[in-house]
Amino acid sequence: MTTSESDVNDRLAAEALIVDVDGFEGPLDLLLTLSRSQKVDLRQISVLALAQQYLAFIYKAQDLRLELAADYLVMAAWLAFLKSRLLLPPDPSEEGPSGEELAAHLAFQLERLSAMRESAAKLMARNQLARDFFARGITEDVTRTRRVTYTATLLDLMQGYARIRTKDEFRPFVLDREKIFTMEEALRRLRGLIGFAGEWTDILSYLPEGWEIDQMKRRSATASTFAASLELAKEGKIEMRQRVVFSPIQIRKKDG
Amino acid sequence: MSKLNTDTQIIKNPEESLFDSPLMAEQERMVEAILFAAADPVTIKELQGRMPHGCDAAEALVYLRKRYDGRGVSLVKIGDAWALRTASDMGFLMQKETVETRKLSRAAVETLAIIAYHQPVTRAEIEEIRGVSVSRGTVDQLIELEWIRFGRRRLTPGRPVTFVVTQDFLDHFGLESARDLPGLEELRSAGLLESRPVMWTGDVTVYETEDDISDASDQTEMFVDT
Amino acid sequence: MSKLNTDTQIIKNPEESLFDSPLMAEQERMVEAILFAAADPVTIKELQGRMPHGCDAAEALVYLRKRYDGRGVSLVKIGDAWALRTASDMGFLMQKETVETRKLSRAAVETLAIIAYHQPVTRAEIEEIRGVSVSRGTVDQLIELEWIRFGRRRLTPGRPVTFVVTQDFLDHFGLESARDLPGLEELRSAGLLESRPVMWTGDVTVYETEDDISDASDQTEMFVDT
Repeated sequence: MTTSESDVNDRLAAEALIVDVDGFEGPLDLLLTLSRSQKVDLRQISVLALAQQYLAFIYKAQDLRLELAADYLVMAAWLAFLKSRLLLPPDPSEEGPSGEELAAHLAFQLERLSAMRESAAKLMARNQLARDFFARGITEDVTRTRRVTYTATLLDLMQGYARIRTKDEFRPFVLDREKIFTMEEALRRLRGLIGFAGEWTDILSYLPEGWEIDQMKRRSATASTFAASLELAKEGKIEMRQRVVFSPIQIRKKDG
Repeated sequence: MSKLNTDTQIIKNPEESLFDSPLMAEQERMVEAILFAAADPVTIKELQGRMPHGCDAAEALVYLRKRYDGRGVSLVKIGDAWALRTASDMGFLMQKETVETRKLSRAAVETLAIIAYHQPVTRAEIEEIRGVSVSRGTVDQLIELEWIRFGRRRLTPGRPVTFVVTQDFLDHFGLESARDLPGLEELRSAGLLESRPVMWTGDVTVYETEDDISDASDQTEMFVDT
Repeated sequence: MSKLNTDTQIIKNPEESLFDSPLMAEQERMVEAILFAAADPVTIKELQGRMPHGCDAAEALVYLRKRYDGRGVSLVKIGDAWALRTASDMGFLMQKETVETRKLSRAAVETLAIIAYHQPVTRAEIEEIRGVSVSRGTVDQLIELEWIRFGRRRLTPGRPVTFVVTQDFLDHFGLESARDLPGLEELRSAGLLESRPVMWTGDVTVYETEDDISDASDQTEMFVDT
């Protein structure tokens, strides 16, 4: 093949291809298409010629002001680098794989992609269920022993998990406060009620309504009410007394 | 068992030669395939219409009926149409076919997912992650399905019981191990996650206490290759 | 059925006893009925579970397969399960039964082929082979079709999930196992199924760790001819 011939071929190929870069599935796909114009077994492909073709294509495409995706340009830069490696004598101080090794790998990638495409075509050409061969058409109507079982798919499971994990109102590590009667609440309640306590009264009678039934709630309310009564005693609003250890604690309003 | 031995019949019974003629044998195969795949019983007229020109569906049916005589499947006539049905004495084998499957509730799916991703996990932890309390029925249902079971107790105050997923769970969901469950990033890149702002990134499983770490190694053992 | 004859038959004719014993013939009928009724492939374990105690489903299948040899319906093996399917040369009769299947995109078809031939394979490997990133919808669609599923994680940094094909995939394409994929042998001997070191400039995947080497040999083992 003379230079002029290959130039013509290159141009024809490029012109045929510069229609829509989006028509290609990425640089490798484009390279594979270009390599077909060499009309040889992919194992004997000239990577150098291919690199030139690709660079020519990218050059033209830029001329035509086509928007070229970054990965096409990255490939172009890499192929230019490869080209220089293939053309220049190897530099022994250079590290990394040689130009030939890189070229061989590219050829391998192209061959593998091409092989996968052929395999995909072969696969789809096989006889397929519900198209070429068939499963039983009638589902057997048999004695119904109604045993209910529940099912879910992996997709359900993963989506369920994702739903929880991406929930906007997700609050990590927050204690459940439903059963907690805070000291602030106890204080407010005691302050409101103490005006009526002229006589000694058991502090347990100041627990909020309904909280004495649930054990958890009663404990919390007792503790906060006790703490609140200490606070009020400190403020001089009430007096407290306990006759014997463990006997009921009583409070009453302090006059003045 | 009256297993037809066709070869000997040819010799013994020349007038049945049609039975063995490739053409009629082919026709019989066609009728067999059509009846097998059909969603409803098929009339002779329909059969005839679908078979190549010159076929005799009625005759093919005679041979086919004979072929299925005494088999686990029989050729039956329903009105003026024909169908292949399992032999009536085989009904006792069909009970498993009638299990009614229902979709698992959202609460159960979420609880199951949390157990799978965080095992071994306590009920309190599940509730914390879901943000709502877990009903007794949900856990019972998952245990009954044999998808979860009790794991070892957590060595924390109250020694709460933990939950782990079972081998049945892995089988059902086609997983080799619970470690193969995809993480959030992978779910997103597979397009399985609605694109919403994520509040919580990073790895899903966080082992914080000594105890958890030892549990984690237990889990690894549990799913080790055999 | 005359089950009581079995013993005497065994004594009279030890060689043919199994074949002719009513018991095995009866087992064959049972397997036939179960497979016939089921739309999906049934494993030997499931068969065994549904048949009466003491039956040998595997052996019954051998006889049944012989019986369906050359019929309009054939007994096929899919992975470790069995199913009855219409003979594939009968497709021309079935236009009526054919359901319009969603056409897969080129990307989906290629991704499917890569997963089938290279399994277990990671997303990064698929992308490396195709030279483009795998789009959101592609994997999603293949999972939804139940043709691929998550395999076990690769023991490399990041522990990426892998994809493998399912039994539904094998069933759909009439394959007994992934070893029967068309052209697999040629591809392997041409070295096109190996993952070679990637020397791509800035690319992500590097196959150099011990783990990958052992994984690669696992895969080779998987497809070895037996």
